[in-house]
Amino acid sequence: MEFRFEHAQVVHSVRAERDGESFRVRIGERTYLIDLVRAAGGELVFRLGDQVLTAYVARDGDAFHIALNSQSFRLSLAKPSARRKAAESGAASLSASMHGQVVRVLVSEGEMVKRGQPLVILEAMKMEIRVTAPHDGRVVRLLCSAGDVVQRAQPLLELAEV
Amino acid sequence: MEFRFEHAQVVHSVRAERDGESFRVRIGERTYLIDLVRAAGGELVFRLGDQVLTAYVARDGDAFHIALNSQSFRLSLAKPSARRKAAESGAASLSASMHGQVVRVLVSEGEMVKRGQPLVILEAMKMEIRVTAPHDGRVVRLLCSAGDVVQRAQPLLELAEV
Amino acid sequence: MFKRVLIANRGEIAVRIIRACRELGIETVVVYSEADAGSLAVQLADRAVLIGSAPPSDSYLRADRIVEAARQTHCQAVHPGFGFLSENAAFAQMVRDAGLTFVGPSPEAIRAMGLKTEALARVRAAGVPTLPSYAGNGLQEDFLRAAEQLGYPLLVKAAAGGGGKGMRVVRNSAELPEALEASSREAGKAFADNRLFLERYIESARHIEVQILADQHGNMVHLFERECSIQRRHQKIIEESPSPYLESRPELRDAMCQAALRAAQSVSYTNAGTVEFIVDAHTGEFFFLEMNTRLQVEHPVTEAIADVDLVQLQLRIAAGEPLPFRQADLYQRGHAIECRIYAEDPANNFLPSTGDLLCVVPPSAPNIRVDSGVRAGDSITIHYDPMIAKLIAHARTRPEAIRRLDAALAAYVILGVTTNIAFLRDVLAHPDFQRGETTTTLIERAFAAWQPPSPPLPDAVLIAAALSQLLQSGAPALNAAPAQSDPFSPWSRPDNFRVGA
Amino acid sequence: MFKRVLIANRGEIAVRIIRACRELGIETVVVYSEADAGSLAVQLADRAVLIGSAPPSDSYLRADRIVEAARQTHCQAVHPGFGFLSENAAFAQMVRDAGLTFVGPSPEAIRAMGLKTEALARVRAAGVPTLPSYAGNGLQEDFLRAAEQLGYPLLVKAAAGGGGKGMRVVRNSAELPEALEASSREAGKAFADNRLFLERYIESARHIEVQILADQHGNMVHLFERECSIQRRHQKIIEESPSPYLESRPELRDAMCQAALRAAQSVSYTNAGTVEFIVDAHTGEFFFLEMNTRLQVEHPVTEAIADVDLVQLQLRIAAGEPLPFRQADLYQRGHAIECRIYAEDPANNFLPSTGDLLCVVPPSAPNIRVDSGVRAGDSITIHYDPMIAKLIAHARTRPEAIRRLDAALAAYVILGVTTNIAFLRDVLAHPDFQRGETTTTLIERAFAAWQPPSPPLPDAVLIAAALSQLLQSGAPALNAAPAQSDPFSPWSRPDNFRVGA
Repeated sequence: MEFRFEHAQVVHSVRAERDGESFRVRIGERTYLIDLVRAAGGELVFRLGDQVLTAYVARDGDAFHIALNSQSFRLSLAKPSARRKAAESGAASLSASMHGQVVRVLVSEGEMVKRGQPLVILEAMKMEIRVTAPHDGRVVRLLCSAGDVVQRAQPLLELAEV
Repeated sequence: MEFRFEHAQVVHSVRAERDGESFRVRIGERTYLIDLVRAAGGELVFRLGDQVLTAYVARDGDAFHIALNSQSFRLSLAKPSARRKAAESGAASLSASMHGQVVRVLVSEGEMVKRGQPLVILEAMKMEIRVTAPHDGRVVRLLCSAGDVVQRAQPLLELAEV
Repeated sequence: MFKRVLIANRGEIAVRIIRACRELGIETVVVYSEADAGSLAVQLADRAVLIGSAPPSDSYLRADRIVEAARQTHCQAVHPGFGFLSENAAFAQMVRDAGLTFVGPSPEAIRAMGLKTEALARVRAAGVPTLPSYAGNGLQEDFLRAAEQLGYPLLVKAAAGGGGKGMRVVRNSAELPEALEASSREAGKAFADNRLFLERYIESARHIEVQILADQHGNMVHLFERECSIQRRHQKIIEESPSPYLESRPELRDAMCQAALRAAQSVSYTNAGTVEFIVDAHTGEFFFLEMNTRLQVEHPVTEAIADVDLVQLQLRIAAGEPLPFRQADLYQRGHAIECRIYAEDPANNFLPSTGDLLCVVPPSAPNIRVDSGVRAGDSITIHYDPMIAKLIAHARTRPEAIRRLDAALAAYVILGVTTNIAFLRDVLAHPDFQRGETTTTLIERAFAAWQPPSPPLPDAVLIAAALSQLLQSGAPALNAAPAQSDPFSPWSRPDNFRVGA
Repeated sequence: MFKRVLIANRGEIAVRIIRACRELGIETVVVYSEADAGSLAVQLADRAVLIGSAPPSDSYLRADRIVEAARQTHCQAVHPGFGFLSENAAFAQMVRDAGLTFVGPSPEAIRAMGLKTEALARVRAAGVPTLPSYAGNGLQEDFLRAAEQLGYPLLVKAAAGGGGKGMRVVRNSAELPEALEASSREAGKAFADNRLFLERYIESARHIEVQILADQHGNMVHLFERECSIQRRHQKIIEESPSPYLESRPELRDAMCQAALRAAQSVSYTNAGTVEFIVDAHTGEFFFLEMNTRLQVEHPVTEAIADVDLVQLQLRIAAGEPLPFRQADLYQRGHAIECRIYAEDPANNFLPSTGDLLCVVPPSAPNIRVDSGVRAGDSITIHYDPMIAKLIAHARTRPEAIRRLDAALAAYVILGVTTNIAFLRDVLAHPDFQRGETTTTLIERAFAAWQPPSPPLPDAVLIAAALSQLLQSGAPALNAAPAQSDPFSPWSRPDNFRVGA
């Protein structure tokens, strides 16, 4: 399922889905594997690697009030009308969301890909992170290969809109 | 609505109903007018005259664990005598197999049904569960309606063999 | 001891009094306004009596209805808490005339200390230093003339008031007329008495007060000081004991405590009271400000360092019991700090933030005390003080108490209204506060342009939002349904109850 | 100070240590078993590492996995809490060998005090009185012969043990063989060491212990005594400080505190420890029982009366800091009482009551501390100690502390398992307890036939049951839905999550 949350005038797209007993959450190009520990009384406890996080979530209409680590945030459910604008045309590079290692490259240069299609699999903090196509397009250039250690924000490949 | 609670081998019959913004509760020959002050988190706060009472209620299957004024009590839902009698005269109640919500009631009181015929559709755990007639019979009494949230083992309707 | 006591108050202090009564085996009756029908105080009291609509003028200030409620419910005493009618001599007299005991000083003592001008004359006669001041007759010309004599800056204060209401700093003669008018209006509204007076204003001041207790048998003790210099707009927000200023000045502490006792004796004071002083941080001079003839909001810090229960002692004294200790038995041990958590926006002139408390999770830790009268589901309304809770940390030393308080503030979850928690944490972290250099101007001096932190949005927050949406939309279960259940979650059913909210 | 500490424990003490670390700015890593995946400790810690399945032998007793977890998470120190590996010298050594700091005494001190026979020899040499006893070699004949010399009644105890495990009172020679066998079995299971010894048993005994603290710079202080005479089956259930027995015997208190310091010095003790004594209530003689080389369950009563944070002090000492006070700075003020709330059935031989905690509402009041590791939705399982919480009341005087504790017990709501709350309230109300005549046999003497109160069913309970059914079946709303919501109530949705529960 895809959710769009607005915070401080910025819309964040979040894809979340079940994956066995866990949840797979994708934010931009970052993928998290989440184990739900507890969900009761507005309290949401989940595990991310060896970190167990506690968030308090309260709904007020379309607004989400969320407290995490001594800070509170106010998000709102973005209106469907605020649907993501298509990325600027031309090729854009997809980058690693965190320091990690390239496990597999699933596409080759020149290949046509569909929005959401996995392109590269990174491993970081013991999680597999799937870098997926943000839109339909063509792989213009591959900038990494399996086994590479990549830095956060390092470009992995270039994808052109078609 | 009439409820029958068993406590220490004694069955207590309690009639409770809305009366405007209040509740009228009759226990034996005693009638109480109750104002509900707060109901959240298992905590039930109600006014009875100028007394405001706080009860904590937790369900465990058919059992009610209730704390009131530093004491706790364990009650259980007694089978309604009407139903029990009905059972003797050949009617048996069909119960919800799990906690869920009644999506549709497909039959009406008095209706003749065939074995295997769907009677009620529940939704639980994102699944539709069809409660079907275990035998040919007649719907003696409907005990739920669409939208109700029902507990596991809560009777949904009474079906008499014919 | 009383069998049943009526509590003529609301919120956290009503809850506090109920708990004290419960430990003493006293039944409680609380009065409440329509807005408070679902309040924690109403829930906890043995009985609750509705006395009017939300505006205090129709409920918590209705002395007649409160006394009538006490009579009808066969109470023997009335505890006024603080605020509302707690310093209203006429109310104390009405309670007495109805044959009930007022848990507080005599109407005479309240009246004497309530009229600031009379109070100043009395304590001055008892040898307690007071600030140069002028008690006006209402004529602006006279105030202006007196102001020139006193010199600027000066304070305009309500003759009948307390708690910062009707109080204004005036820095030159041009500001005075408007200040007089505004203060007069506020005083009239808050105390039904619009008389004012002027007083010398000390720029680098510490607000230090002394808690006293006196029984009806002539015994009187002090319970040391509280420093309440951290104020915003003349409202205390952080209070502590011992005072960091007095820690290195034991003779000054002693002089102030003795002065407090003399002030209280000057009106034959009984029960709990607080003598407030202003201390010139440069000279070490101290001056009587006023005596609060009631329990203080900040009483828990004294309870923590002196191992006393002031509310229980108030009840014992009112019931005629002698003080259970003498001055020599009392001590001031460790360090306690209280901060007041408000629904307000410190970045926007401390404007109250009304709304629903969607989620409230108070901290829980050793030597952390939370006094609160609200919980999730309650509302912060325009009718009452927007205080959510008082958080009190007690430790062996001041640095430990600060760390403890900060950890508790960090753990306090309040969603739905803007609070001053981040602000309080920044005040605690301020070098002046850490060093104990706490003058009354710290907030306006160092925090005038304060802005809340605006951390970047962590992915974990988006994850939480997404999970909550996902769970709510009904994904398949991981496990079978646990046996426990919350049959009353307002989320779970279409029928949500919130009566009188 | 450490940057990150691993907590090798679970439940309330893990939570307690996490909170202490948080105040000190230390990051926490907690290890946990599969049964504790959803526990409060796991939730509160900064990181959590799964180390095995529910049985302690596969998780909390797996020293290897714990040390490995500490290494992998880059912890600098390991806090063992109490129970489990806290008094295991080999574990302390392993921690040390891994280059980490063990928050506790040296392995040598643990070993010396852990072997009861060696401990007795050491402290005897240091001039600390000990009970006539016999350290067995495992042969039943020798035990029987020694028993005749010591005289009955006597105690069979585990040489390696503590906490009442493997302990038995034997009143005549006929009972001895079976007692030896059973204790040996228990000791083997609990401590992996089935050696036993015999000790003179005092019928009218008080259990009084002294808390000590020693840094790595040769400074050592005591923090006065705790009386723990209220026990059931050799398990403490109510602890207090000061001891009512010692209140009128200041010289005895002093002698015991000095003896405790000597005992600790005899093994060059560092960090927090407790020297347990048995006192003959008739003669006033006291005897060393054992030294617990770790934090005690009942440490909060000392924290309350001495204004210290023992867990934080443990961490400071382990980090090499000197004690922040000398003996003369320490005091024992007011009175504190702790009681342990267990999921157990006092009317049925204190059998643990396993099950789900359907509803848990801890009390909240001034000077009430609740240390708990569980909340609603958690389960009490067969795997671990069924303690739900420790409730600690602090007041100026013992009678006030008792009243406060009783009021807090009365307000504690726990549904789903049988608890000892009603039992504890009856113990507090017992005339012997009220008078402070608290010997170790009070429970078996006065409460052997204790039955829980079975009050008649109030109509209000039936009303509550009916209302809850009515609300649940979906009656029309009184008011519009409030804004606040509980999206995760397990009641609200068919998809209930309880992972690893």
